[in-house]
Amino acid sequence: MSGWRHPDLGTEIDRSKPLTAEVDWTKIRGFQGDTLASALLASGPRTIARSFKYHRPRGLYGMGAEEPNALFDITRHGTTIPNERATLTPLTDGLKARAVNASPTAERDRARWLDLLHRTIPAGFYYKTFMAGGWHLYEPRIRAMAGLGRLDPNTNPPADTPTRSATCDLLVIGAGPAGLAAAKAAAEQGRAVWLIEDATYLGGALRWRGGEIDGDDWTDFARATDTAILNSDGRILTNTTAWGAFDHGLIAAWQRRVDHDVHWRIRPAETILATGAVERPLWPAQNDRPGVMSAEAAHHYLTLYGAVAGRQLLIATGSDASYATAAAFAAAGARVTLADARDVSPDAPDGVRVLSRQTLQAVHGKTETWGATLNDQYHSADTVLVSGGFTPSVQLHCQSGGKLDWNAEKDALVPRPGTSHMKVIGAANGTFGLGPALAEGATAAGGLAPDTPDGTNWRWHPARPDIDASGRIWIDLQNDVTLKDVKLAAREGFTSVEHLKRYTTLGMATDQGRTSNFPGLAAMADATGRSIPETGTTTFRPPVRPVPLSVIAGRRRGDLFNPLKRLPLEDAHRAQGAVFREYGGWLRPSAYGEDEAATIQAETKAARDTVAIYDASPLGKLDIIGPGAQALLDFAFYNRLSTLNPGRARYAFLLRESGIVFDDGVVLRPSDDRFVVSASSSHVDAVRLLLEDPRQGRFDPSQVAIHDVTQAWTTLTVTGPRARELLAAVGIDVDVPHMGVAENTWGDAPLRIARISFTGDQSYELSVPLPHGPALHARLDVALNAVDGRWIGLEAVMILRAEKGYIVIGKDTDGLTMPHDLGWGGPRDIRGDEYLGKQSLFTEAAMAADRRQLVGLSTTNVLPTGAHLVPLDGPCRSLGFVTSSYQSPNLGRPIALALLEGGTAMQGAEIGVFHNGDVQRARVTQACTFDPEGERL
Amino acid sequence: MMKERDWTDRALAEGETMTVAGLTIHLAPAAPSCLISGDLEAAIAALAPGGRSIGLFQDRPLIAAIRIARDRALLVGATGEPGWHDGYAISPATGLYTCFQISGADVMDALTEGTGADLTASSPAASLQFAGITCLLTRQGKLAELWVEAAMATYVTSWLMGRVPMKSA
Amino acid sequence: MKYSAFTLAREALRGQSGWQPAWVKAKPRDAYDAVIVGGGGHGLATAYYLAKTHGLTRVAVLEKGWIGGGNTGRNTTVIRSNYFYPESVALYDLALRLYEGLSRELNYNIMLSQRGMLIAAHTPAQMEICNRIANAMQLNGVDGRLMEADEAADKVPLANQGARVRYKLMGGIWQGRAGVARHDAVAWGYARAASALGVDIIEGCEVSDIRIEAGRVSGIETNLGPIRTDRLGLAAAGATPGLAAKVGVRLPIHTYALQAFVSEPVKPILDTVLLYLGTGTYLSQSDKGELVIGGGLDRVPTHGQHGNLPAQEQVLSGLLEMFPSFGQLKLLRQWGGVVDVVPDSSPILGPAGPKGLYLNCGWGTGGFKAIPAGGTLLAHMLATGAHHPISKPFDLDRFRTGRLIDEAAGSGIAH
Amino acid sequence: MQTFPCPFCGPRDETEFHFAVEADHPRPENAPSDLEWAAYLYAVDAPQGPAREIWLHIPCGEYFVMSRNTRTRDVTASEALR
Repeated sequence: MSGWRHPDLGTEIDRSKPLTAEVDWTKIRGFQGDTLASALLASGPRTIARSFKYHRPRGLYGMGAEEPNALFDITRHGTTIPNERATLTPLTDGLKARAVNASPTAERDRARWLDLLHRTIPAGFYYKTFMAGGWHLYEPRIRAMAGLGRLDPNTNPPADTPTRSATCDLLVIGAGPAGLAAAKAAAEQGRAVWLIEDATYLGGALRWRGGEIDGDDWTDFARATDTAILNSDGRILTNTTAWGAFDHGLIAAWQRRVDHDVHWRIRPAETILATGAVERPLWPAQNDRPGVMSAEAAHHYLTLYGAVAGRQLLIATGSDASYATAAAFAAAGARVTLADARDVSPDAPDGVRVLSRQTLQAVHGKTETWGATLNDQYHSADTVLVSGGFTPSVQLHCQSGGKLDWNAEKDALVPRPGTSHMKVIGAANGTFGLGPALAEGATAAGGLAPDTPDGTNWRWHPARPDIDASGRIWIDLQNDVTLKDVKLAAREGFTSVEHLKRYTTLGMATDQGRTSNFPGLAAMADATGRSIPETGTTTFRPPVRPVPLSVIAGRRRGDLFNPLKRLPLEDAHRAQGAVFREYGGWLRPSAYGEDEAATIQAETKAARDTVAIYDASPLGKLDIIGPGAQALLDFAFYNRLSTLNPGRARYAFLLRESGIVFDDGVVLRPSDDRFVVSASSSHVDAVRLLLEDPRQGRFDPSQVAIHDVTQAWTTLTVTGPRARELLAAVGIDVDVPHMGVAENTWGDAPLRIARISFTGDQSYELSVPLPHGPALHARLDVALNAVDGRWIGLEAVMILRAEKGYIVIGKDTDGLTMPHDLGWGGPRDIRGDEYLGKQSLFTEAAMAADRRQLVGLSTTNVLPTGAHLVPLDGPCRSLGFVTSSYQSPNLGRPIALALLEGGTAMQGAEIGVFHNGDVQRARVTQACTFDPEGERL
Repeated sequence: MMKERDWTDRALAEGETMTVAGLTIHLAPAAPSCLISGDLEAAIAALAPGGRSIGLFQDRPLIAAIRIARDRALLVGATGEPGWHDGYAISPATGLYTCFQISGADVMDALTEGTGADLTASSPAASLQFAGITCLLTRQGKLAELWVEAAMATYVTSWLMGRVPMKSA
Repeated sequence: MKYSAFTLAREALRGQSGWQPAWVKAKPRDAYDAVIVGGGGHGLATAYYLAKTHGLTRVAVLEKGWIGGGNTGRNTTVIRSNYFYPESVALYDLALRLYEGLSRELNYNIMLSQRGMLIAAHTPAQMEICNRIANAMQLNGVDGRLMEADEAADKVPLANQGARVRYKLMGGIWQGRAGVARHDAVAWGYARAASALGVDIIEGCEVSDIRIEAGRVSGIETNLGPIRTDRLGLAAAGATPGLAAKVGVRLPIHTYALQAFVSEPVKPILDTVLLYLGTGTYLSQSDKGELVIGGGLDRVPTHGQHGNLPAQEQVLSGLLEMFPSFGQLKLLRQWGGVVDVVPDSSPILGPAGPKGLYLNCGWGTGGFKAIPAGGTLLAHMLATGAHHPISKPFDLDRFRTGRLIDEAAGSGIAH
Repeated sequence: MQTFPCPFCGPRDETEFHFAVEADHPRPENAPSDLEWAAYLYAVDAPQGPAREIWLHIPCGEYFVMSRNTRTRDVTASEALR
């Protein structure tokens, strides 16, 4: 016996649109508007899942995020999503659902024998065993049995969830009676109200309990609220879950839409929380049998979907509120017995047999329910609806730092006012019943309480798990945590609620403890002779309900992830056959040919034989302008720059205050009042902000300006013995000295020429404003062929500079390198004035003899970069490492740079080079191995 | 060395227009412009008499100084001699910024995806973080202007083209 | 009572009623030979080694909340010793070696799973940096090696190999002995063993002041009354700077929030620990089937144990860039711990301020993997009053001499 | 997502800001001792509660002093450097 579809009930389904779906290969039928859960209840088998640990048969229990059993891997149009709750999955035609953690199917699960071992596998048993021989012997089998659903390796959900920011005057979370009343009252005062509702429709429990408000049906009240909000520039988001409350009042909300989801970042001036409450179960023995359901959920399935939970129902409750549920089921044609725990109970609705002073002791059944024992008397029933009170949903209040107090009268932990920036109203505040909820909602927004005749007394007869009861009693259905486990935790000293949670995993399943936290807390309190407030409550962590990772990750994927800066001349380089790679945040040509290794060698040779051009546009260009420029640069840089004459350039270091080399580069001084700092392409922003610090802190910012104009110029560097010849061919007459800079024009374009060599040959950096880049490129390209020159990529440039022993920051230096380790001790010795990092150059470590210094290495074969230098004899320890290593076509042999302990004093010595276990020999040389005297510059 | 991958995304060309999901995006041609720092009033008076400085998402006249910071702006529609002038500094910057002009029904919706800044609070500086990178944001009537440094034009083009519309309200 | 399959089976017949409390919930005495502030993994391990190795049992561990509730209960449970400098390797490999025997030593299954860890590189330049670290590890006697692309792809078959992948998997550093362990079990295991040896474990006890007499620690003030001791160990992570300031010691410690994430549990899909240099996101899959995910800090100075949305978007978008199919999974839990970050991302171990006061702090984002070593070294200092050879380089004085042990700087990888 | 106030640009998302250093620790200039220099470089108060910190508003590049509470995360004031 299981649920059935009522012939005509169901306010939210469309009987004209039948749907069929497949659950574990059995066909189930439903209608447009059904959820997978309502369709399963109406036409599916009773057992639809197996529990996580003991693999016991399980049926549908709840109606929302609190559902602990009905979890499926859902496949729709070829896309699979694991661990979906049936209660939150709209039914669609052709949907396929597979029960998680059960095979082949939930009903015929092969692992059901595990329940026989339940006595030997209590909570935390794995801490006490699986040690012999080592955990690795047991782990694979345990991992295979653990986990719920199965990820589909072929489903890659697109990164198509946009994130949107929004602000509003009042945000109301939850559109039940209290939320509607608050939103309506505020909107009618002209406030911009955003109303967020988790379900598809407004109304909360009104949708199945109904009710009359201000003389009309509640649906009119809901429509009036909708109109008032839209008229005062507000917005209503249904199918939207406010999942996180963050600092400064920001609320993160996940909106589910037909086309795609949206992730909202909302900043309300004021927030009202009206998220309702979750019905508590009762705790008879065998309370996990399929067919035991939440009374409120069964009522919801009956009214909204016409899905009737069973034929012969037993409702166990302690409040008047369940009488409406009993009446509804009787009216639908089911045989209903209501067992009320209280002495005095209201008169029975027609068709309902009411028993008083009843205690639900046990449920009987296997893969479905047969009956239950009340006051030691057996009653047959195919469905047992349980109602043990309500737990307010206070997650967002707690996430934003709110505290909770135990309220005995409301039999619940309720928010302590003033401890979070939110006002909490309605059932979330323990205010149950239509009248009180409407009143609290309206007054929270400064409105008048709507009237309603509904005077139901929602006071509950307090229900608790009985720690002395016999039989197996479940506290956390999804993680299979029983009352015995809670008592075991208490016995072993895990009496803090946080320890209880972690030791037993109570409340840590994907239903996030919605129906298990309260009974767990109550049972621990009883087991340790404390009250509930003394036992405390665990914190609530985001998300309020599981949220897809793709919703939070948003659109930041592939090309939109850590985007690369692109060269304006990228297409022109591509036309020359350039292969591109990522260098310091830019996409730049590595070589102009598919066979990179061979091309790089050819390019490096051509740059020394004839002439080569490379795109140096990413090189930082920071204009430092004004009378205060000299003082700022003298303080910021390690090398003094005030002595640099106009028209000249100087190589200089920037240190951190810790004395570590932060960046190096050439500083140009085109004119008296202007310097240009060419920061390394990967460091431009960092260097600008390093200079802005003293500019704004130490000096007068009105006397010196810093302008980052890196991306305003295209810079093409022409290098090689025939460089002058090439420039002449394009009409650039050049009489700039080495380390000189000149500004004139090329046609109508301003042109800056800096004769600076990073390659060791005569080099001219030609910079024109961006719009003139393509013309310069085209002219140079034509001239290049005439002199048998080549375009070269960054890899060739790296070899050329390594032949000269020129360093690349971050590659040939590490986070401990100081200027005097690189042979640049001059300013350290002579400068008496203040500069960044000065004092740090004289600490004990800075003066040590064993500092790692830059050296060259000569070897027979190319050393692996990252190999370590080790003593040839004595204990094997690292003396440093190879930082750059290439085959040099110009020298016809390998070259390498390295940082070596006390390297300067070891010129000519032999040293070991350790890589992946074996050691070869190398000789320590000067860093520069090509044209040491610099005659070619 | 392995072939990395093919980079087939590209920036809108100058003057090009594309439409995507309720938006029309036009890349404005580069107007003569320069960075100015220091005494901004004096600089504007000298280089663009009658011009004024504007802040975040404010209406931009043809010649205007788009405020970047307390003492720095991008002067659009005029330029001058690089270097120090009496109380202010100039750096030519024509082509430094690429201007995406965005119009259509979903303009505000697109902007709320790029930034959480309150565009109605008339912040005095037009500089902000948009789509994760530092940009300038002004407008001309209903048309939003997103000023992006040249090297990031490809990224912003991809970001706008990948926009996911809100079909129903 | 000994934990074993046998005692578990015997108790099965008696409804598991025979088990004793895992640790005794002690009330503070008025004096101890040594007091440790902080009931996390480091504090509890210190108490255990004081009793076990040095025979000192008049010892108290004071925890203001519940043991294991601070960073020990909030980390991503990764254990590794793939470090660059010899001093760091000596420290972290001591911890790893102790971890390897810990379940047997404590008779408590900490579920040490040495499934290996891959630090993945995406460019030739990053592969060179990885080679530099792998060689350093080998020279320091640790099982690190450079792994090439195809072997790396076998370790993480679901990693992104798409046409428009942002970070190509080119290989990286592989340490086979690295892995994960059950963090709560480490705290409870040490607590049980220390308690059995007579150490007092006192929860709900917050230290408000440190008393000094004649330049030496003489006791502390707590909400449960004063306690006399002349040997005091501070192992309270984010709270240590505040306590040290009471005796005039200003530590180089910033406190930031570090967030962690857990997905809903699924069947096994990831068998190793993985960190992508490009995204900065790292993850492993717990034995229960949840992905445990971490990434960069919220760089906003704080003492609140929670983080904010930007860091979450950063870490999770990084995760889906690494594994697009994980977009099917849902976030189940997200939380933050307050980590005590030192400029050279190495801990601070050693005496400071008045005599008798010893620090074990500054572990930043890497404290869990070092628990057994932190405990051994602080116990050694409290018992002998002197540094252990392994703790000496991590003394606070290194900031005066400039001899920093900067793993991020040395290795080129942010740690 | 927090909102921080730049003294010039006004309130903006926290992603537009970068924490630089704790305020009120000036650079020692006249030949400080090793300890004084190390304290300037590295020592931190890390107060649990009200704090004065130097922050940077990245888009406009201005350094400023922000007064905030490191526990409650409330921001109480932001003032320009000069």
